[in-house]
Amino acid sequence: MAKIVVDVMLKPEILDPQGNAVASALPRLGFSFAKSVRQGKRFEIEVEGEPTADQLAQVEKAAEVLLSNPVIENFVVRVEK
Amino acid sequence: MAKIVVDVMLKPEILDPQGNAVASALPRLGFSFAKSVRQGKRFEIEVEGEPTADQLAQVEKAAEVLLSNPVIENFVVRVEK
Amino acid sequence: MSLDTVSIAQSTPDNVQPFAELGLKPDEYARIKEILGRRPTSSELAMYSVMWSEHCSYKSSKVHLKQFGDKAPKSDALLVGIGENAGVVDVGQGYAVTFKIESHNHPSFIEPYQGAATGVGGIVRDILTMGARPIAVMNPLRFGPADAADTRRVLPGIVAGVGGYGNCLGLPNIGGEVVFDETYIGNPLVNALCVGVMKHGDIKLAKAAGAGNLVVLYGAKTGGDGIGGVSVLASETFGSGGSTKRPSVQVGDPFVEKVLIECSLEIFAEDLVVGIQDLGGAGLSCATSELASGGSGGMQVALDKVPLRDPSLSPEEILMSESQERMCAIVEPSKIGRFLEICKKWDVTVTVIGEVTDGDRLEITWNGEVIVNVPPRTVAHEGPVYNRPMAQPAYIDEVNSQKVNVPMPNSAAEIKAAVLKLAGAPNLADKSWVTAQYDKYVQGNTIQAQPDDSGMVRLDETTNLGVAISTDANANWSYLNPYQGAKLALAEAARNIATAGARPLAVTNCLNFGSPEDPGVMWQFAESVRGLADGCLEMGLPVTGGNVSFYNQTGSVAILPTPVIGVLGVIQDVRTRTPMSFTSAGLELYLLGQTQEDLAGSEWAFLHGQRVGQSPTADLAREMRLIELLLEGNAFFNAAHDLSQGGLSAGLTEMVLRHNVGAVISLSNPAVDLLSETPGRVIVAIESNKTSQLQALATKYSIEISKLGTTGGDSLTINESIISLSELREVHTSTFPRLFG
Amino acid sequence: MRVGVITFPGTLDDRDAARAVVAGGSEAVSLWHADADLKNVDAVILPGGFSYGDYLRCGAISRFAPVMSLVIEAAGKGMPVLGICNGFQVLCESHLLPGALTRNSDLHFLCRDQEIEIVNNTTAWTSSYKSGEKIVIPLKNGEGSFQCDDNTLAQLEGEGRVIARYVGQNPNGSRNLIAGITNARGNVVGLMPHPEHAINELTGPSAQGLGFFTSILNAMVK
Ligand SMILES: Nc1ncnc2c1ncn2[C@@H]1O[C@H](COP(=O)(O)OP(=O)(O)O)[C@@H](O)[C@H]1O
Ligand SMILES: [Mg+2]
Repeated sequence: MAKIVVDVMLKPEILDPQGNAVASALPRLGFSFAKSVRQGKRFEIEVEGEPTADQLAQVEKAAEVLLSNPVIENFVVRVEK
Repeated sequence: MAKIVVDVMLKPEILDPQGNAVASALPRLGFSFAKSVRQGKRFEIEVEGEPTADQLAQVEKAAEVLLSNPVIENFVVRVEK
Repeated sequence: MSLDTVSIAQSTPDNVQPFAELGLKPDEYARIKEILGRRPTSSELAMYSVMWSEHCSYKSSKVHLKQFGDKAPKSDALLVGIGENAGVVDVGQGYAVTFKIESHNHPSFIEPYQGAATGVGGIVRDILTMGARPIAVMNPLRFGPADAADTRRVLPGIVAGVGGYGNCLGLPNIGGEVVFDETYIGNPLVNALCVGVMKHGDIKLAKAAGAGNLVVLYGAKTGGDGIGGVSVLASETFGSGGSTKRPSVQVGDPFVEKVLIECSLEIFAEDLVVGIQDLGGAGLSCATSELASGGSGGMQVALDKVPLRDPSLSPEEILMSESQERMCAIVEPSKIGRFLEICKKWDVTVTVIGEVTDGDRLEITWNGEVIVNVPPRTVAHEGPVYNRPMAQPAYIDEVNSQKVNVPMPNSAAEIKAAVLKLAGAPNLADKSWVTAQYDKYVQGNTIQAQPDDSGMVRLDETTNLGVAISTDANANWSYLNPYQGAKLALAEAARNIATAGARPLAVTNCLNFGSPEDPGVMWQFAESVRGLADGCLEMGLPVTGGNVSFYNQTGSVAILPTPVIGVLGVIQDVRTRTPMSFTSAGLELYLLGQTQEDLAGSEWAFLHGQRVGQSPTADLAREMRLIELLLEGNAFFNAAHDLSQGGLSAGLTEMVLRHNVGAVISLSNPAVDLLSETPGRVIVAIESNKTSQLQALATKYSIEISKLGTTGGDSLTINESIISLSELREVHTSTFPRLFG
Repeated sequence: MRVGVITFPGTLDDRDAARAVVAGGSEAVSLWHADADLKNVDAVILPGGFSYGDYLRCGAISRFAPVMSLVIEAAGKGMPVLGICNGFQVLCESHLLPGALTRNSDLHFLCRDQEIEIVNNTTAWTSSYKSGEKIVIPLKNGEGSFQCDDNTLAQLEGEGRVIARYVGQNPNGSRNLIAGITNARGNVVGLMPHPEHAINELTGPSAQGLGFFTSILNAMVK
């Protein structure tokens, strides 16, 4: 079944203490791959049936007013199979 | 530039108070689309150049030991453009 | 953008500069040119503009705040007075205590969680900077009406932000206020107080002394946070954006601050710094200019050495950045090795960015080119000073001439309804919804916290020496009479400490007002300062520091004048404190002080939409006698509770609910007795065989006393009105959960 | 009797835990997260706080501290280990204890005096209590909701490894009102509320938390 996913990330210019904490923990554990880590939120929204254009528009709106804080965060809405 | 993304979600059987809070706030704001909402974490990892197979394997490992807690969470690693 | 250097500034005197956009007035800009003998470079302009903003320079308030020094009472306790990051007082046994209150109002309106969080972070660094270990925080908060949409937006975030930051630092939150009024819509007040303790010898100052000593920046890396935040956020123009890529909000990292605290305390313990300054508003501009100005004046800084989170920042932006969790220390070269080692232990980023010179100029370079060359004093301490016009606003005579006209309860049913109405009113209802989000136990020294009259912490586990702090404001009274309002708030804060048995010692204050460019607001401000300065002189309490927050207004409507007064007191043995309520039946309840018909500015009048009449007049000599009575009575009082907002009705409600022990009260004039808010009153509970002792004290200090009733039972009974504790509790505790979930 | 108290960056209740250890009659020995030495202690406490800011997940980063490998090894040999609040979270992340501690069900940090019932008094840390004894100690956390799968829960209950339960309304959504659990051997205990903040009535709601710190003496005498 399809679900609508909203990814919410701090804007790039905003300090991300959590991402930083992860980024500095990785090398201590021997992982060297990361140049930087940002941590955000992922919302998985289950809808009845296949997501419709109208639902997606509603989700966009909800992402803007509820799921994200536009002062410090950006979001992306998409459908995931 | 490509980045590696790790999505971490609570296992379906684990209580998700944050997702529930969102799910019950939505109808109060007039949004009726959601059957259910789950809230998880999204990590965006920036690597030097294009992600290699070896890096991805390392990220899998890091996701398993650090980024997620296998007792309560599942994760997915992927490359995003 | 090309680099604007001092030599370019010299050769291009006529370049047009955006001083107005940066908040500088033409004459201020002209003065900068006069000081420098040329146009400022863009970096210098950035520094002057931010340091000469209202927030940093106190240009509108300075002429008034001077009174705190001019009228200062003689105090042997004062070790460091106004002018440093925070004042320091001697509390005995070799201990010194530092405390200060600050505002973070506008940032909390824009981003409630981060605004409140970084407000806590900032005041904690001020305390740390004095060389002290922070030991507790308090947060007086004010919001629009409890059911307003704006309040529902900002309150949960602000409370979570205060808790999120303070809890993570391990600082017990021991008190504060939550008050609602229409005028705070769009202007929530987030005031944050921190208290810290050290030994006398450990006091640190913001001074860059000793040529050749190193300027060391340590803590978080510098990002674009709050660039222009100080001048933009804290001025009338907030809301109009600057560069879109630069965040106007600062984000806090409490973990980094916690580590910074422990790291700094270890550095202090080994005596590795000559001077130290936190980076708060105006960031490096402020820290470098204040340190240099506090010393002999000479300092050289290589700005390109500053570790950046965002490599795209320009030198001007680096100078103005308000990234949190940073400190700047002056370190002798022989001690830098150990300094770096301690930072390494705590995994704290540390960089030597410059050195103290024997000149008298602050010189900042960028990759070798000089971009700032200024006399630091002109930036930090000799900013513009305004004697702004002020005039008593027209509303004063109008409201003062009216009389409060509200329904007064008569029958038993009406009395019960009035008590319940007050018990559930948002301003008086149980605040556990808020305070349960704050850790009050951490550090294991908390003796009193919410909902006690004051917060109290133990300083020494062996001697049981402790301090108590209370913050108070009564904006209704300040609105009716700002001079009296400030005095009354001072008296209330002092009384709140004395009820527990602590002797008031020193004062801090946070003056929250509307626009200083409005002569009426300026008058409210001036009257408040005058009242506080006079009050402190009368009570013998020095003002050790504080903060001014202007421009708290929406359009032409200013917030109520809200001077929040914090009083700190000392208690020799915390084990002897008097609790705010009783735990057993059969005690006698007495009212200290006489009740007049003081309904002006009362909660009862407020609940009926009235803010008219004359505020009470503070009688501070009497307040001081009452304080002495309380301190002496501490030896035999079972409980003592200050009466303030909501009068006797609220005071009794809080006492009976505290330990679920009821009381039977008889009042001759119940309506006025319950609802009036006459200042200088306290309820005490004593064993019945202590009556003559109380009588003797009352005579000695000439304070009127009257018997209210007896403790016991499972209801609050007032004459014929019987209010079961369960009903009272339900009303008192359900308001916040109902409003905020 | 030497009881180690570990400090991670961001630990807050280490001095409180040390004070409680002393009040309980033992010597408190401070251990630093980066230490590669347990300094000959007889037992270890992982105190409360926000180690590494509680970023990512509470306890997730601390679990990798050098000192933790020593703790894991010693616990395997039967050394008594008590994790309080954040320490409990670290023990779960380290898999010394099953389950996980997640966001409080009402999503708020909660600090209040909490009644709990000691339901297993046979562990190294609870033997001073009577079984069924009810005590009031502070609870203060944002992520104190104990969660695990049904099998684990059945196993914990079946083996009597729940050591304390919340009394009355569930404060955080923990399964079966679980406030604390132990490992199969009974030497490793995780507890969400804070006994170290209840060692006297002056600074805590009671002195009833002291039992955790006196129990450890019995454990050693045995
Ligand atoms: N209302 C006030 N009462 C007394 N002192 C004040 C008041 N407002 C500001 N001050 C003092 O002025 C000085 C500068 O304040 P401020 O710039 O806020 O310091 P900081 O930048 O360290 O927070 C401090 O010593 C502060 O205590
Ligand atoms: Mg300062």
